Formats: sequence, structure tokens, C-alpha cells
Amino acid sequence: MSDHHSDHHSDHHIVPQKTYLAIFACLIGLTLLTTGVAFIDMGPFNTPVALLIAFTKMLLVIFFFMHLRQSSGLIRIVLLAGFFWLALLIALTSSDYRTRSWTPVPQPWSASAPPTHP
Amino acid sequence: MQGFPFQPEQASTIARSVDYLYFFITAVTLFFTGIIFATIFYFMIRYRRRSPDEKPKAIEGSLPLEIMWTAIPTLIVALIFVWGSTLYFRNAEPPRGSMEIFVTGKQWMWKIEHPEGQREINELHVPVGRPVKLTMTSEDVIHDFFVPAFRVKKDVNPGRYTSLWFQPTKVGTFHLFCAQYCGAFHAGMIGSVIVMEPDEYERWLSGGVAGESMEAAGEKLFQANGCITCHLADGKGPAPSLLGVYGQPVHLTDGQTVTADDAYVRESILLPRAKIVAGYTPIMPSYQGQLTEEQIGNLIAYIRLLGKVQAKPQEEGKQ
Amino acid sequence: MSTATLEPRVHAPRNYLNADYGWKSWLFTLDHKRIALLYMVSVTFFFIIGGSFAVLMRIHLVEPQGALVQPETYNKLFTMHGIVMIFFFLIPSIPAVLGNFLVPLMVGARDLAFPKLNLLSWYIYLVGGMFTLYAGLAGGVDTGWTFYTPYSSTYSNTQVTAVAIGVFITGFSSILTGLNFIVTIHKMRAPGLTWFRMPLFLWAMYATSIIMVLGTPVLAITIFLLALEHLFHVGIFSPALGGDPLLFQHLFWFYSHPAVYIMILPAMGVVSEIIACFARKRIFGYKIVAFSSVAIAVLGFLVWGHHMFVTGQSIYEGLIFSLLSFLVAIPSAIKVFNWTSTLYKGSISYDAPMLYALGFIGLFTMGGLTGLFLASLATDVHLNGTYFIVAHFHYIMVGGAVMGYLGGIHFWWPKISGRKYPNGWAALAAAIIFVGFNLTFFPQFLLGYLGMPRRYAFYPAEFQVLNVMSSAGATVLGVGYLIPLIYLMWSMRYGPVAESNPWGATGLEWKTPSPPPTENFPEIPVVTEEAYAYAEEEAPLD
Amino acid sequence: MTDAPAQLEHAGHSGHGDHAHQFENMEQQMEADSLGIWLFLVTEIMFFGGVFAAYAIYRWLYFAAFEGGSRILDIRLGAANTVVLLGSSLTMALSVRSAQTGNRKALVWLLIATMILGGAFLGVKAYEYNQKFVEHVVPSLDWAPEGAALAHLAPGGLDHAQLYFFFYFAMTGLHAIHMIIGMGLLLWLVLGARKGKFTPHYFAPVEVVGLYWHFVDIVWIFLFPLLYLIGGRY
Repeated sequence: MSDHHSDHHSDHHIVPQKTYLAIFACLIGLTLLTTGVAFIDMGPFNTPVALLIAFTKMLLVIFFFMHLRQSSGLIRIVLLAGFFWLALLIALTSSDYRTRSWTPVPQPWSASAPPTHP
Repeated sequence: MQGFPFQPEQASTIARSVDYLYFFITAVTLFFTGIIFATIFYFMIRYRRRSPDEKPKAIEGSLPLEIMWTAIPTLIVALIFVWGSTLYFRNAEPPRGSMEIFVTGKQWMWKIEHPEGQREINELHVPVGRPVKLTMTSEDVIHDFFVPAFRVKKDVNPGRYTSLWFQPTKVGTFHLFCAQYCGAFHAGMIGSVIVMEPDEYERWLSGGVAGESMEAAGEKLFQANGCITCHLADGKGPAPSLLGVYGQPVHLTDGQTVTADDAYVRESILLPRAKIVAGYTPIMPSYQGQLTEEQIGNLIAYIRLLGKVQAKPQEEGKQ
Repeated sequence: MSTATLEPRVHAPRNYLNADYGWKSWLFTLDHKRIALLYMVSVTFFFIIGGSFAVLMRIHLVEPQGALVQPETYNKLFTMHGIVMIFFFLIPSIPAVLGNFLVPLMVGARDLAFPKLNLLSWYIYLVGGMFTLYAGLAGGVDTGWTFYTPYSSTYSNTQVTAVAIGVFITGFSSILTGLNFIVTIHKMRAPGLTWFRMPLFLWAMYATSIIMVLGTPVLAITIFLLALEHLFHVGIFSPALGGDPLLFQHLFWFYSHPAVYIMILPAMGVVSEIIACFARKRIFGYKIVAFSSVAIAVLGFLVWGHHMFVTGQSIYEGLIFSLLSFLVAIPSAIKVFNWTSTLYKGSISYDAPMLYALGFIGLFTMGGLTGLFLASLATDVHLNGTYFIVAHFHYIMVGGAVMGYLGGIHFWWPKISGRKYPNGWAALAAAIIFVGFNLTFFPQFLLGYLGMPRRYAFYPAEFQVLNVMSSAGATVLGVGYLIPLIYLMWSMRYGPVAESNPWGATGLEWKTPSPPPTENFPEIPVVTEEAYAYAEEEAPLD
Repeated sequence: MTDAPAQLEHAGHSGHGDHAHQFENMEQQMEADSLGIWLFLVTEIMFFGGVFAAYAIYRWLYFAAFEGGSRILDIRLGAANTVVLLGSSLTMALSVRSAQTGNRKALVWLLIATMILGGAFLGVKAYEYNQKFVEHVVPSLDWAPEGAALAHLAPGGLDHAQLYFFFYFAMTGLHAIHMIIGMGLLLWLVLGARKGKFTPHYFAPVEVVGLYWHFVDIVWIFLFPLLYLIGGRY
């Protein structure tokens, strides 16, 4: 009961219908955008742009449809913890794959061979 | 120290350095276990309950003490970390000029192939005093090549190469264990490493059932599997020449550069379309399932040999 | 520990045990205390199963060529021993038994936040357990509890799928328990019970729940993918199509390393309660001990790669994981120092729970310090995959977690059952377990250093002496575990009736009758003092 | 992962706004419900996270194969399905609002609309799955790509392409299972709403299912670019 005062009856705030419709329009717009830019060659940036758009869409859904905007700090921390741990999992796993090839290249057959790398 | 019955034999250069660290951590362990046990016993006796309604005064804690017993362990583990990592990194790279031996793990045996062509099963003969590098792969599940007397161990994975090296310091016969659980007869996947005097090793090499050398076997495979029809030596064939390629950087169609090491050559044989050399088309078929791990090892040995032949200056746009 | 022997006590006041009778009142109960007892019976059942596998293994290893069974059978024994003990005994033991019983009592609430979810989690646990038992009866499984691919996915033709389903299902029981505890501790604390007035057991359960909630889903999806791989050979974890077996190990250890902290953190919480009570002292450095639990839970997620130093993962990755593994040693060391200092100028009595707790500190210290050998890259290369590992994690999981569990059971038994057990027998059992444990597992450190690999059904003759010592110790340990089982069951009927606070402990759970009424407290208590307010006056440290 | 915690808790006591016995008051109960469902969603993040992590690694290792596999998917169907699912999220959000305002009729119809949109999504998904069998690009069960599919997949290596399609089926399959569970929960809400179970004082089940539904939507928001848009279509 100690956390009561911080998030007092926040869930009861009613969001106007207009807001939901506007957010929906944004989401549709972003979907069309991400589909559209997939047809443009942006070199290495296609993936980051697609993920950025997806991330924006996620934030819209979380903050407006899921009412995170009206939720308590505790719930925001819980959600952040989820994303943080997911990031840990992906980062510490993929760093293995990214650095495996850094290991010194096996040396050639015998000492008489010329030096292998600059 | 050698008489101590609870120490495995020290038979490689690595073993001695690892043992020093091992003894240091043992000392740390004994020291702290001793302190904790002694303190607890002392307090248990000194502050035993003398009357049922005793009410000791409260002690909140002590920041200086907390800082002290955070800092001291931190310093000790930092030392162990640096020490252990330095050794590990030193042991990760085989010294130049190591003798190379090819090891294949298979449920439940070790197949070993010397460059000169000697093959043995569950036995590894090496000369004393020379660094030996093992290139290892598995035909089925994960195994692990473990020689306690050398303090070396490495998983042997299917589908890729791992390597380890050691320099024996003692003549003798030592245990070779599989240390990664690999199925029903995991415990039977053991063998011995036989360290010999160099001249004795030479005699062993020349005697026995020497087959053809790995390179020679690889050359035969290179012809039999049709590699030679495209990978022409003069670089004018539909596939790049392999002269002087091994160990050198290779430029790919996607702009990346990779070094032609064992892993790259292996991948190029099994998954030829994964990395295409700049200026060539992906026409090579995959040899997945058509070559055994030993045959791939032989082919790599041959390609390494080709790598030592000086490439002709006009081919391979190398900066 | 069967509940069936509980008889109606006509003259006893109404409590959670005599509130209702009949099997329905137990199987459909929503009372956290009754669910805790359901869990106690089930984890004891699985402990006996897992323990008998261990006994068979130790008998088998008396002779170098194997004294008892075929190698295939031996492989199934250690696999089933690991799976049953880890997923069906150690992980649910303290959280689901003592946690379930105590969390609402300690926070001063009438129940957990979601009682139906709590009961559901027990049923989920049972269903998972049934799948695993089925797998055991239908031929067993021989992959090792680690399920390493491609052996488990492609080469093993034992009951991998059934066990995978069992472990997958049981995971959700653990998730639901953790979720329930987090919500309860956040939202249902009694008036006045601020975070820093909470008993350290609650802090430990909170930290444990974080791991359960964040880690277990990853195990679930990994086991799910493993089952798909096993059934369809899609190649995600096997090199046939370009999959990498090491990826399985990464995902598996992302949960399974923190899982060790699911076992040890609650035991640390139990030990904090016991030490404070039997030294009549507030825990030395309370806040630091509390925070170190959370630090262990968080750091525990960052060290999984130390299981993979010799697997061919990137050596730079190894470097990072080695460093992080050393870091997690520090909060553990801090806890040990603080517990020891709590004894200083205390009033120490040697009741049975205290003996278990002190045994825990000793064994955990040894288990923790031997972890240094395995966090250090160079020494781990030699020791990885040997009996040194086996000894190390048994010191943590058995010497640590099981000692903590038994200590907790002895400490709260009067509260749980309303009866007292014979203290002399309990002290004797604690001593036998401590000695038996060290006899069993200390020789395994030496075996490991000498180079004997784990999971060997037969072994070179030179290792026999130490193996026989270990097996001899195991019989002592086995006897040690049987004694409490007997006198605790005996005490339920014949033990003297316990008053509400037999140890003179602080904490809300001792302020309500033993056993507590169904609604826990006649009136929700108001907390006005710090945890462990044993003293009437304060003294400076000198 | 199949149940929404708070929901089960309150299935028993309907209509009236009374709090469950373990809580002191309704406010405490609502806060606990809310924290419970968000924690549950975090476990779902980690559950999907495992397969996303594996995907990320293989996509990096075998980019060409993943790019080729992506080309075989029908981007129009993927985009259309995204719109359908976002629409269902809108109707879900509006139904929570109707529950808050006490508009029972709107609540029932909006929940039904959400179910219809969810059903449409699953229908399109089923059609796409069927297409994969027609093209023989189902890993392990029916793997024999030919013609145009083969041309797309060959450059990246057929084995690695099979891995891509494994991820396609595993990820969309897990997502679809979550959708089906969500539809079941929606049906349960519709039945309750028709009986007038939910009032402006007690609508936690609607809110909880809503949060779950939005979460499933978010998973798809990421699956669409990760599976359909690899390497672009230029």
C-alpha cells in the first residue's frame, strides 16, 4: 500500500475517441511509409529505417492504446526492464558472433612460410 | 610439488603456468575459508547465549568495514582476472612453426592424422619439446579434446574448426579424455598422448603404416573431385587460382575482405555461394555430404601447400 | 511430510489446517499456506526420486568399470538426476514452499495478490512433472540436463520430446510464482512496512522473482525450439543447415546460469532470518545485504558465457564474461562477511535451524570461492567439464540451497505445522548432513583437478580411491537426509504444540498464531519498527 | 503464457465492483492487476526475445539467404495484414473506452469487430501458409523450391534459406498461436459484456485482454519488417 499515492486512480482517465483515431491514422501512415521505403535503395540504411519506423509504431501503441502515458512510474520501469533484458540477451549473444573471427588466423603449415598478415 | 598425490602430472609448458595460478587461487580460497570458519567458531563460543533473556545491543553496521570487504575482494578478483586472462590469451595463439596435426572426433573415437600421412586412432604420438597445434572438428556431436597433464581442453564442434596447442615437456604416456558428453560411450572416448624423444618420434613416423601425406591425399582429391578443372593454376579458369591464396586476404563480391584460413576454405568447399571472390560468378557446386571431415582436412592441407607457392604477380588484385 | 497424517484437533483454535477437511479442500484450495504444503509434498517426492538416482550413480561409480548398470543407463541416471533435482526440486523448493507460505505473512497480507494463479502454478508444475516422470518410465532421456545440441536434437533417440515438454510446462509455474511475489511485495505490504523495514527474506524472494520472470521465458522458448529441431530437424541448432550449436548454449545458459541464483538467493534470505533470530541481532549492514541480493540477481544475468570458455566461443566474449563472473562474486562475499559480523556481540544459541544456517555459510563460502577457479579463464580451461565443476555446483546447490531449505523448514516448522520437533535429533541430522556432504563432494574437487571428466560411466582405475570416498560420503549424506523426514513427520502428530513465537523472533509471521488462521491475521497489522528489532538499545561498533 | 493473470482472478466475482478478499480495497486490486499484466507482458517480451535473438544472429550470418527468402513473401499481403491488425488494435482500444464509459452495446460490437479483424488476419495468414506449400518452401516438411522461388533462394544457399523459412514459420506461428488465444479471450469478454458484467467501476478483464491484444499487435509490427522487408525490394 506504500505505492498508493503516486499513481492514484490514473487508470480512470478516459482518452477521447479522436485521439485513438488520430493514432490509428498515424500507424496506417507509418505502415505505408515502411512498405514504400522498402522499394527505395538506401544501401545499408534500409534495415535501420524499417526498425526505426517499427519502433515508432510500437511507442504509439504502447503510449496511447496501452495507456502507458497514464500509467505509474513502476509500470514504466517494469517495461523498461523487459526491453533492457532483451537487449542484454541479444547484445551479449551476438557479440560472440561478431568477435569470433577476430581470433588470430591459424598460422600456415610451417615456420618457413612467409608472414601471413600485415 | 611433484610428489603431491593430488596434482596431475605437469607435462607441458602451459601446465606449469596454469598451476601457479591454480595454487594462488587455492591459497586465496584457503585463506578466506579459514578466516570465515575461525571467526564463526570464535563468535559462537565467545558470544554464546548465557541466559535465556539476554538482549544484546543492536549494531547498525559499519560503512568503513563494508568498504573494506568490498574493496579487498575486488582487488583480489581483479588480480586473478588479469592473470587468468593473460594466460588464456597467450595460450589461444599457437606459436609460429607449430607442428600441425588434424583431429576428427567421432562417436566414440579420436581419429588423428599427421601431415606426413600417419593415421592413428585414440593415440597421438608427438615429439617432446616442440609446439604442436591441433586442428579439430567433429563428424557428429560436440566432443572435447582434453589432456589433463597438459592443462589444455577445447570443444570439438561439428561443422567448424577449433584448435588448441601444447608443447610437451616430458616424455611419457598421458591421458586423453573426451570432456564433453557425447552419448552412450562417452566414457570410452579416451586415449593416450604419447610423448617421445624427437629421434624416436622420427623413427615412429617413418615406420609403421604410413599412408600418403595429407597434402598428397589432398592433391588426389583435388583432381578426383574436379576442383582442378576450374581452379586453374594460371588464374584463367572460371574459378580463382589457389596459388598463394591460403593465409592471405581475399576480396569478395560484396566488397568485404576475408582471410583465407581453414574456416574460410572449409566453408568455400561446403557452401561455395556464401562468399564469392570478387570478379567470379557463383558456379561452384556444394560438396556437402560428399566429402568426409578427413577428406576436407586433406584438401585444406593441399590448399595450404598451394598457398606457399608464390602467386603470379598479374592475378588477384591485391593492393 | 505427508499431510494425510494431520488429524482434526478438536480443541485447537481454528487455523488453516483444520479450517476444512477432505481432499477437495486441499486440491482446490486458494490459501497460499495450503498451496505451500502441496508444493512441500511434491518437491519432497521429486527430491526422493532425484536422490535415488544419485544413490544409484554413486554405487555404480565405486568400481572403475562401473559396478551396477550399463553406460547407457548410467547416462540416463545422471540426466534424470539433474533434470528432476534442478527443475522439480531446487528451483521450486524455497520459493514455492517457504516463499508461498511466508511472503503474504511477512508482508502482512491475507494472501498473495493472485491466489487462483498460485494454485494454477502448482497444477502446471504437476503436469510438467508428470511429463518428466512419463519420460523416465518410458525409457528415460540421456542428453544430460543441459540438452546440448546436436546430441539432443539429432543423435539421442531417447525421450527428449517428453522431457522438453515437461521442462517447458514447469517453467510457466515458476514464472507465475515469480509474478505473484513481485506484485504482492509491491502492492500488498501492510501499513508502515516500508521497503527498508522488510525482512531480508522478502528482499531475497523479490530478487529471485525478477530472475524467474525475466529468465524463465527464454528457457521456455529455447526448449521449444529444441523440441522443433528434434522433431523436424530444421537445423536451427545443428550444423547440418548452417545452424550453430553454440547458439543453443547461449540461450540455454541465459536462463540456466541465473537459475543457480533462483536456488541460492532464497537460501540466503532464509539464512539472514535465522542468523538474526538466533544471534538476537539485527543483520549487520542490513541495506547492503538487501541490495546485494538485487545486485546478484542483475549481475547473475551477465555471466552465462563462463559455461562456454572452452566451446570455441570468441575469446573476447570469454574475456567479458570472465570479468563479469568475477564481479558477481563480490556481492556474495559481502553477504558472507555481513552474516559473520552479525554474530559479533550477539547472543548465540545453537538450536537446529542455526546449525543449518551456519553450515550453509561454511559450504557456501567454499562453493563460492571455488567459483573463482572457474571464472578465471586459464584455470577454467583445465577444470571445465571435470568433477571440479560437479563439486563446485553441488557445494552451491546442495551445500547452499538444500541446507538453506532445510534450515528454513526447521525454523518455520512450528509455524507451518503448529508442532515442535525434537531439537536433539535435528541438531544431529544437521551435523551428519554437514559431514556427509563434505565427504561426498570434497573428493570430487580433487578428482576434477586430477582430470577426471564428469558424466563418465566408467573411468581409469587411478581415480578409484577418491570415487569410493565420495560414494561412502554419499551414504552418510543419504542417512542425514532421511532423519529429518522421519522426525518431522513424527512431530506432526506427536510433537509438543508450538506457541505462536517459539524462537522469540521478530517478523509479522510470528505475531499470528501457529499455525496461522486461514485469513493469516485477525486484523491487518501495522508495522512500526525496523526488521530484526531484537535489541532494546543500540550500541556503536567498537 | 497462455493466460492473463488478473483475469483468472476475477472470473469468479462478476458485476459488482467488490474487491477480492486478499485486497484491502478496489484501488489496491486494480493496481495489482495492472502491475500483474504488465509483468506478464514482460515475460512475453523475453519469450519472443529468445527467438528474435536467434533470428538476429542468423540473419547477420546468412544475410543473402534471408534476403532471398524475404523476396518470396508477398509484401502486399504482409502490409494488408498489418493494416488489419492495427485496425483490430483500434477497435480494442475503443472497446476499453466503451467499457470505461459504460456503453455496453458499443462494447459488445467493438469486441466483435476486433474478433472479426483478428479472424481476417488469421485467414490471410492461413492463405500465405498454404502458398508456402504450393511453392514447396516449407522447411523439413515440404522443401523443394523450384522456378522463381529457386532463383531467389539459390544465391544465398538453399540450406540457409531453409533456416530463414524456419524462422518465418516459427515466429509467425508463435504469433498466430497468441492471436488464437486472444480470440478466445475476446469471445469470453463478448459473452461477459452481453450479460452486462463490465461497468465503469469494474472493467479490468477488458483492459487486461486489451493490453494483451496490443502486445500481440506490437510483435507483428516488428515481424512485418523483419520478415517481409529484408534488404528492400528495389
